[in-house]
Amino acid sequence: MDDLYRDYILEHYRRPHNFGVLEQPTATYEGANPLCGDRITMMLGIRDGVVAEVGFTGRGCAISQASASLLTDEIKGKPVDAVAKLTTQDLLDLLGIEISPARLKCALLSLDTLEHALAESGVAPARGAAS
Amino acid sequence: MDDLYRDYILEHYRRPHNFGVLEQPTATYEGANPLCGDRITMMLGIRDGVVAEVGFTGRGCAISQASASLLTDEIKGKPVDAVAKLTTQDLLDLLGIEISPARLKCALLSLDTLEHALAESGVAPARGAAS
Amino acid sequence: MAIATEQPGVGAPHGGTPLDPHAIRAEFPIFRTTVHGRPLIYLDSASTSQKPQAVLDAVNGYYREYNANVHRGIYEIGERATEAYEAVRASIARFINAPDVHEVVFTRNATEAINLVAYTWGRRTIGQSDAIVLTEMEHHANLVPWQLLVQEKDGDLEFIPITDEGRLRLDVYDVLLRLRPRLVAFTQVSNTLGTINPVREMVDRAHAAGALVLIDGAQAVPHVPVDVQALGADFYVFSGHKMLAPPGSGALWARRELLEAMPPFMAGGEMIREVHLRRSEWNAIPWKFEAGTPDAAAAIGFGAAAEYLMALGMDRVRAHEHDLIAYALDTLRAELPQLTLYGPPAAERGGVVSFNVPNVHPHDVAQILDRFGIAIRAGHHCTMPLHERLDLAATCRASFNVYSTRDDIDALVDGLREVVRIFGD
Amino acid sequence: MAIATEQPGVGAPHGGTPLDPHAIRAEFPIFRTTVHGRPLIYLDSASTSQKPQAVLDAVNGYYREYNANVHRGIYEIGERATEAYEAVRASIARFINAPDVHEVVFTRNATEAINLVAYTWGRRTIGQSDAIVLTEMEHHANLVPWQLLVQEKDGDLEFIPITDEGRLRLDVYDVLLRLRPRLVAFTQVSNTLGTINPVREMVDRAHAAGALVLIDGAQAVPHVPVDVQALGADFYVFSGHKMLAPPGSGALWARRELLEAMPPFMAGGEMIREVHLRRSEWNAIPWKFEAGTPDAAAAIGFGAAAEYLMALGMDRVRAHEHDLIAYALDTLRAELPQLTLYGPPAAERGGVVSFNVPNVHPHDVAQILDRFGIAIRAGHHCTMPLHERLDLAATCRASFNVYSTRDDIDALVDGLREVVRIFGD
Ligand SMILES: Cc1ncc(COP(=O)(O)O)c(C=O)c1O
Ligand SMILES: Cc1ncc(COP(=O)(O)O)c(C=O)c1O
Repeated sequence: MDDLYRDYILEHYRRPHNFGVLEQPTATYEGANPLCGDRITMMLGIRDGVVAEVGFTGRGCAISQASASLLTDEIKGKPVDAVAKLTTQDLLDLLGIEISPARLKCALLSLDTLEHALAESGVAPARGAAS
Repeated sequence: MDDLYRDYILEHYRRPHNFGVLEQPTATYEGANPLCGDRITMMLGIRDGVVAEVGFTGRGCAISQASASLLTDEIKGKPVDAVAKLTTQDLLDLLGIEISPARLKCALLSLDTLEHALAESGVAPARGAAS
Repeated sequence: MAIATEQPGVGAPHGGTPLDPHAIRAEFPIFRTTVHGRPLIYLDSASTSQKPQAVLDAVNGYYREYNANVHRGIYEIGERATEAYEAVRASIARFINAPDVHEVVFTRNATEAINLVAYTWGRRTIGQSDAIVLTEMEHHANLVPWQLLVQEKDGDLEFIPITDEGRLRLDVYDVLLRLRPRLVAFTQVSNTLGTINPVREMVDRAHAAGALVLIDGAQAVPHVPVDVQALGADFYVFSGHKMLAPPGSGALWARRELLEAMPPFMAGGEMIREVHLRRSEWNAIPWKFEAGTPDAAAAIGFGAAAEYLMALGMDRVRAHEHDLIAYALDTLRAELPQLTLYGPPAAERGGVVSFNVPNVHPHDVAQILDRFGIAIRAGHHCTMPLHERLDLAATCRASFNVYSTRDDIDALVDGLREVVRIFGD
Repeated sequence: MAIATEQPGVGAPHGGTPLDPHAIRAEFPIFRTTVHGRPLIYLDSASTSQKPQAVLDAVNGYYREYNANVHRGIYEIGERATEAYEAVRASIARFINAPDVHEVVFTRNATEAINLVAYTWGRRTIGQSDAIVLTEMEHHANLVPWQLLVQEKDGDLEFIPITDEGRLRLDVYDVLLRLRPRLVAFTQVSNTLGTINPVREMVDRAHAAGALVLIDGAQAVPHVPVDVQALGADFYVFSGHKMLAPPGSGALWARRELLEAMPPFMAGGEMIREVHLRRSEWNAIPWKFEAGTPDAAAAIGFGAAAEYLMALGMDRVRAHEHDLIAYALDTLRAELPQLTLYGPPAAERGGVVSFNVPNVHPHDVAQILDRFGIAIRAGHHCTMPLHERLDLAATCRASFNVYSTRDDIDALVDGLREVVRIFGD
């Protein structure tokens, strides 16, 4: 019945991809949305300018967790330069559902956390959220 | 045209009775209504339990000044005990006009000041305004 | 933490003829609105309440007929505005049984009222190592102002913990009182658990220990009869917008001696008696605390709301809400046994039911319910420390007011079934 | 003190097609009201303005269709309320040409905005012997909060005196700036004399001396185009209720760096990011300064009022009011030469004309005018020190807004003739 809770979103929520801890991350960042109680820890393994490995852990609503699952799928194996260029719109396109203003923070938590993790790796993200 | 500005009120305003300074007052009190800028100084000469002399000075609106003029007429020669019993209603009856809530303070300034002057003379007024 | 079982000896309140919530609802224009093509089922009254026509009429009457500043104009509409504004003070005094109308200070909301006390009474009274006792269930409004105060003054905060049923641990309270706190501040009714705290008993113990007491009545005034004298409070604060009045209205009640001894909070017009370039004298209470042009429109709506509730009868309001709470707890337990419900039994709670659906974040619950036109609150409800204590990131909360009906609860149950269906098991 | 003569080189403002105040007036429902059987002639707009239908509709639309708390609910009406509330911030930012919408903090009124700055920036910045420069023409709202601050911090207040024409003595201002004050705070437009102060020039001099500047825009925003960037202000405050919006609305604008460095004022819900029992983190600006449930209804009306004025065009509003002021000054001088008029010539003044009738107290003037349905203000207009400076107990003040007409002024002249007749000569 609900556009927001399409099957693939629920699927990513129930069985998130890339969920788990990396053994040797080159960067780790924990992002939180205290108002919602959403938390995501994003771990990157960057080698030769490529996101060779990525993992996340966390808890939160279906939107935030599905977003992290989809986002980590998207960046795995990509050059960090390309990853750093991801925009809010890119993430929303990945989700492919209409997000109301009240849920935007949930949807964007994964991207914000990723950008902080990139910044820790010395890569300046395009959106500048980590600055 | 206006009940409030009956001829006798304007007459008392223009030529107030008992206006002026007593030579040897037994009690003096200056009352003020800072919101309006109304001021009245009330002087009493009490001898043998009687208000033998009374005078006032001040400036302010027609209502406050006419009220002081009428009130001083009323109390002159009266026993202080009777004067101390004067009520808000007595003063409004003296004025004989309808006073709106916004002007009540103007009308009552003379009575408030009188009560403070009485209190200085050791007489407790009935309304207790001076307490 | 699960819902507690009914305590022996605590029964349902009695309030005479029951309210007819359907008739009441017809007086609230918003219920003619549809949301996503469905009628609005509003279950977030603890956040803010809807407004009856009587309140809207009072506000519009002011704007259309006598919009003027209060306490100023020597002209017809100005005097009418002043009279209406001050008449509200009398209504509010009656509503909480304040002994003296001049003890009622208008504020924007409960939050401002608490900050007012913290900035004036608090900054003058609290010194180094002085303790203030709060509870673990306080709304941020009755917590953060005290944090700021003790930070500035190097005082201490202590907290009465809660039991797993959401009751205050009065045994620990007694221990905390041995610290001889200057102030005990707590909510009469929890906005998250619904718990109605034993105010009178707590006030008596505080007074015996030499502390003053501030009661946060934000969630009490809409739901239970309040008598500040019977409660024995020193300060009592609440918001209008949760009790059918416009936002922007609220009140602090405090005993006259306290108000008179307190320095002013904000400064400006109205709160002064005399102003010179380098010194001023203050106006009498309550105006000493009402600097600047007040929100007369909100105040006039506030008075209309208090009159509306008094006409209904707060005993009957309480009985109606008790019925709804009992029905909600019973129905949710019977129809959706997998839910976790929080807080004490119906007889000890105001119009709030908090719960969680296993494995579904409250935001997702709320979002799906919204598609059915059902508005509930999801999150921490401005009680983050309470959620930390319960080890929860967030909860769902359904809350009621005079216009709520059993049909609303049935709709909620249907909506929650859909949540469970979408998210699977 | 008599009215000053027109200064050479200061001309009337130009604003394109003139406003049609009669058409505008038809949009204000209150003008269908009668007072003592006569149509209302409202000449107290500097105290509070009347509200157009567009503002009432915006407020009622909120109550009837999407009354909900803002920033909270994950449901349709809650999201709509939040969107409307934040859209107002954008309207207000445009209205004063703020560079960043998040620099607009909603307050109850100008008074609260000034107190906010005094309590946060002020208490952190002002130390012993630090000076704050004000003027002799300040409203109590821009005087008493600074008195409280310097009393607490043992700082100093200094005052720019006025000339007999009601202009600020900029020569003395230069001398005061040698004290290297931390803050210069003054009104853009005097609520008593109408004087429009040379803000930009004064700001430049203050900045050159190392002081920050707070502008009290309460009497400016309803009457003249305001551009906080062009003025160069650091803090700019104003009230909604004087600019056609509901009471309970107002704003503080300040530069982002200042707001970010300031500690919070009131504490509670909404202004926090995270709350623990003994510490909290603050929300981003502007919400850091908006504790508790805001008055969304008033805010929504505030936005509607700003949009209404921008649609009229503030240049045209200014031109209209300049015409009225010039007409009022000319007519009063010609028809009632015995009056004393105060303040500068029309080109240098906002929508205010203050005067006295010889030997008649302003209260009596106002009371008699009221019988003709004419509302003017009589008293000290919350500028007691200015009245002390002018050696006056009180003045009469007629003030205008977009709905004011020359007919109103003609009615005032007729009414004043009656005053003179009743009181004789
Ligand atoms: C228990 C309690 N206290 C205080 C408040 C604060 O009320 P307001 O936001 O109206 O100031 C609330 C409402 O959110 C509440 O539920
Ligand atoms: C110049 C000036 N400043 C400040 C204020 C205070 O405004 P408010 O009472 O809306 O806070 C006023 C209005 O009375 C004013 O005229």
